Amino acid sequence: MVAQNVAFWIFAAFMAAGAIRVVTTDNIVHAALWLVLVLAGGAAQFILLGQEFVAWVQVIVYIGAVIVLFLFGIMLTRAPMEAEEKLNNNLRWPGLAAALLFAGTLAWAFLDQWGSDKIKLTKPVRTKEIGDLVFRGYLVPFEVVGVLLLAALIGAVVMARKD
Amino acid sequence: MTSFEVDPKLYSPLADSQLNVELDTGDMILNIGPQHPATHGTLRLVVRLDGERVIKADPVIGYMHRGYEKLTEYRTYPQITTLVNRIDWLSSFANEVPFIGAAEKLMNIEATPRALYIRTILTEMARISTFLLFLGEMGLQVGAITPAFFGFRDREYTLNLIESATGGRFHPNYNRIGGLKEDLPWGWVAECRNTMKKMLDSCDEFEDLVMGNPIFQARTRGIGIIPAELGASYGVSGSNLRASGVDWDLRRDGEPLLPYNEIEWKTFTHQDGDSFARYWVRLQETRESARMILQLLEQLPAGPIMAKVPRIIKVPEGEIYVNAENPLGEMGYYIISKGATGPFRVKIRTASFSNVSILPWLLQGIYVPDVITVLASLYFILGDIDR
Amino acid sequence: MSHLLAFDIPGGWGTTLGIKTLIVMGLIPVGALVLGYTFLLKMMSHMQSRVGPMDPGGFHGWFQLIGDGIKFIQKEDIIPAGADKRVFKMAPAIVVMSTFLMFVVLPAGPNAVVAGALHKGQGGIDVGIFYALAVSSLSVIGVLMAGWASSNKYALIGALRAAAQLIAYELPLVLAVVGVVVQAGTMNLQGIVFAQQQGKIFGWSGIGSPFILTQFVGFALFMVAAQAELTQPPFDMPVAESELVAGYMVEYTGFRFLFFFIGEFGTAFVYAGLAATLFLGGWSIPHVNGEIANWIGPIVLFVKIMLVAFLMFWARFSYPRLREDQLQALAWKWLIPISLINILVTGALKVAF
Amino acid sequence: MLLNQFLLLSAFLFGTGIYGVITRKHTVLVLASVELMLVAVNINMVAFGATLNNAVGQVFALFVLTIAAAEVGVGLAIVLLIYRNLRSANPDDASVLKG
Repeated sequence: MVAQNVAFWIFAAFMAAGAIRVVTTDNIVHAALWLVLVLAGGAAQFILLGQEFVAWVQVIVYIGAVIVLFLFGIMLTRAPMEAEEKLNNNLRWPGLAAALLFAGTLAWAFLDQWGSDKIKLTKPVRTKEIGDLVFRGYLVPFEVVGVLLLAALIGAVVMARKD
Repeated sequence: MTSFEVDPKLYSPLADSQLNVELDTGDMILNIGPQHPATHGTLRLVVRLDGERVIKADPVIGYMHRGYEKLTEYRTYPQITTLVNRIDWLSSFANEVPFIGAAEKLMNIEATPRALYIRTILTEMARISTFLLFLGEMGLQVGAITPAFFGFRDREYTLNLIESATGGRFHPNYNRIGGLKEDLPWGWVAECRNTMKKMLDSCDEFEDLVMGNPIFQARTRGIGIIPAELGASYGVSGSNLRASGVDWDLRRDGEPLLPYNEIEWKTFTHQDGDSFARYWVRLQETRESARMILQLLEQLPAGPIMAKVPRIIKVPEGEIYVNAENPLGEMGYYIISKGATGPFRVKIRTASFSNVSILPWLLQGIYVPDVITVLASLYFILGDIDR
Repeated sequence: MSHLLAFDIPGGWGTTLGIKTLIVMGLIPVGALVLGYTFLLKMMSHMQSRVGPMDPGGFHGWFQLIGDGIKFIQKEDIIPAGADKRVFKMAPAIVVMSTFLMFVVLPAGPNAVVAGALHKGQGGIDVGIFYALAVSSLSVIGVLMAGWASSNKYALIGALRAAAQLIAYELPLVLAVVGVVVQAGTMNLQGIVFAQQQGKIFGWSGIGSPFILTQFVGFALFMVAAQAELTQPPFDMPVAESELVAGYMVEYTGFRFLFFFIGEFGTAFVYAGLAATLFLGGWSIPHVNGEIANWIGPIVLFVKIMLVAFLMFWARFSYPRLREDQLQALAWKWLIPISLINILVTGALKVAF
Repeated sequence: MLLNQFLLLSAFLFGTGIYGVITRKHTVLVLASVELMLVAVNINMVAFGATLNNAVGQVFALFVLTIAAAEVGVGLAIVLLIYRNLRSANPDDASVLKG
């Protein structure tokens, strides 16, 4: 378990640094690229937890599509090459306070509730199990999500259309 | 559509939201050229884009201006042929003929029949070599690389023929006032006949490979439509105009410099006026030119290639305008002579200059890839625009 | 000796990892060069009556590729003054990285697969093909980075086109594979190969049951979508040299350009390998099992890869380029509906039989 | 591995996301911050799933991912619409309806 722990902390460090850069950097495109780092780190954490499928879904959906959409949107709205100074408004301290408050509360709750629970990984989750779960136990949510996606698709098309 | 011209600070957002704007995501000014593969030369197009749609296109010419009209005033007539065959460098032989014809008309000299026939053959050969390049190049511009190499390969055959007859591949300088520099080499006629049959085959090949391709049709049909009247009023000529359905060919309708009326041939027109029509018309004309050459070779008269011409050529006073159907369209020379060894003033009417003048109208509202299709299908030579 | 091929390398995970890394790092450029040499230089020259690439070095122009390599390496590495330097430098590496990652799951024999635990022919990652498609989408990020960081309008347009195109064609690519996955009952590439090797056509096991027979629609969709993912003609608008000069690669020179080149051909190699594995039975020959399969597997796979790559490059040299809107129309109006119907039919038949 | 490692990481990411949503002035960046929060949620779910040794956490994470994709699609369409009309990607500028 030592190796996994080392890997976790390396990934976590990268993710934390990336997340901070996402919310502080002055260059929009750089922010999106730092977000890639965070998301890739997230996928790596999932693999550490033996949950392969969701990790690669994260890669294909988030990195392959969502980030690309972000970059697409940024570039369509005239990506500036040089850093912009006005990317942050003057709510820095209230924002920081809110974030600290929330994260602090969460951390306290977590530490309080699951103080030293350990994750015991026996075997990686096979894709088959997920399929069974989705199409047996969670069929209704699955359908609902499908309808939601369709609605989002139609909505996006309607909004982006010419007239 | 024109929201890009308005300063966003000057009007309220609400008013703009009622405008029926497209997915207008910040327009961008793109310089296509002067160094860009699609402009085959140094044409510059300043294109204002909204996404990939062209709002406005301005051709900027003059990067290749070499001042030939002025230079001719300081040269003698025989020297000028070397200049004018550099105007449209792909069909240089065809550039010489109207100029020499104009000088001959001013001097009242008639070239010998054999010389006229050989001029016709070589003019048509220049047409074939130009159009072959077009047939391949058009494929290249819409993304297929293979036709370009086929075009170059087949063009090589005609260039070899031109070289073996005139000594120059690109700039023959073969015409003299009253005739030609020298006669055709031995065996040339048979070789030419073989090559022309090859050209007929290669036209079939292009018909299959390029014109029959569904993607090519999808890319060219309905793109860059020139209405017949508008095209004529912009001065578009040659195959571009015939592709819009105007049956006008100076080889038949103009004052013939060359014996086109002694052979059987026809012109081709297309109703659509789009890029595909221009390709179609040029392909048919290539084939027709090959057939014309085969006929001319059959009827090639014997005899001298040079008429009686004074030693020192002085063109009598007068002025004349002679035009001819060049591969790119109507090419004309307006010559004013004051009786010296060189002309007093020469005005050159080149086909490409008029052909590209329609570009700002033609490019409005189409996509960037179609700009390239339209540019390729109009088929201009930069030397022919800038002179 | 066969341990080496099976990657059951004695000596701990460090040695194993090192050797595997070396193998992947070596194989992809070699694959890219083989494809580049065979198809880009030789086949293209024959198809187009080209003289140039047939000339250098004497026999069939064998020196051309080496000469190209030398040319690329000795060129100056230019970074535009207005470029975002770090992003600009990183972009080609990301594109190549995605190719390397894809290659990892491709099995070349019952035990010869780089990634994953090995248990009696069940090697490879459980989500195999899904993993390959997921990491293949990483290259889009590299392309967008390259296009944006070059601070060139042509590059930006090229990158935007690439992004739109790659997103649109990832869908049919994944959906085309779903048919195969449904039929094989596994996403593991090794499992898919075994399903084909041990399959029977109406009780006859002479050629196994390559999925190209039952999933021909899927194969066609996969090839079209892969062609688009590779940005090859007729889907090469992102690099369209007659419009955008070279699209997102326009500012790259020398070694970094070579990276894109290797990425392009390496990805073509891997996609051909995936198509061969998914539809043509991969490394397997029916009734050839056991130790010997580890040896002839790579050769069989290579032959199949070359066959599929031939198809890819044939299309590449024959077709003109579609326009951007026509490309999107093709993806959304034709490929995706067809692939959905394909999945539906496959699923129905799977349940029925 | 401790469960808390993952939970604390997710708490940190969530906090960062909140900070980003509050301070960022570009709509796309606000969306990116929302993505940070969603990733934090996903890490939580997957970690709990791994602790309980089943795939339920993963399934929920998949649903979250799907919804995130839908959200980004619609969100970016809205951003482009706002940009098209207001020439600005700042969410504070879209205040026409505020009265």
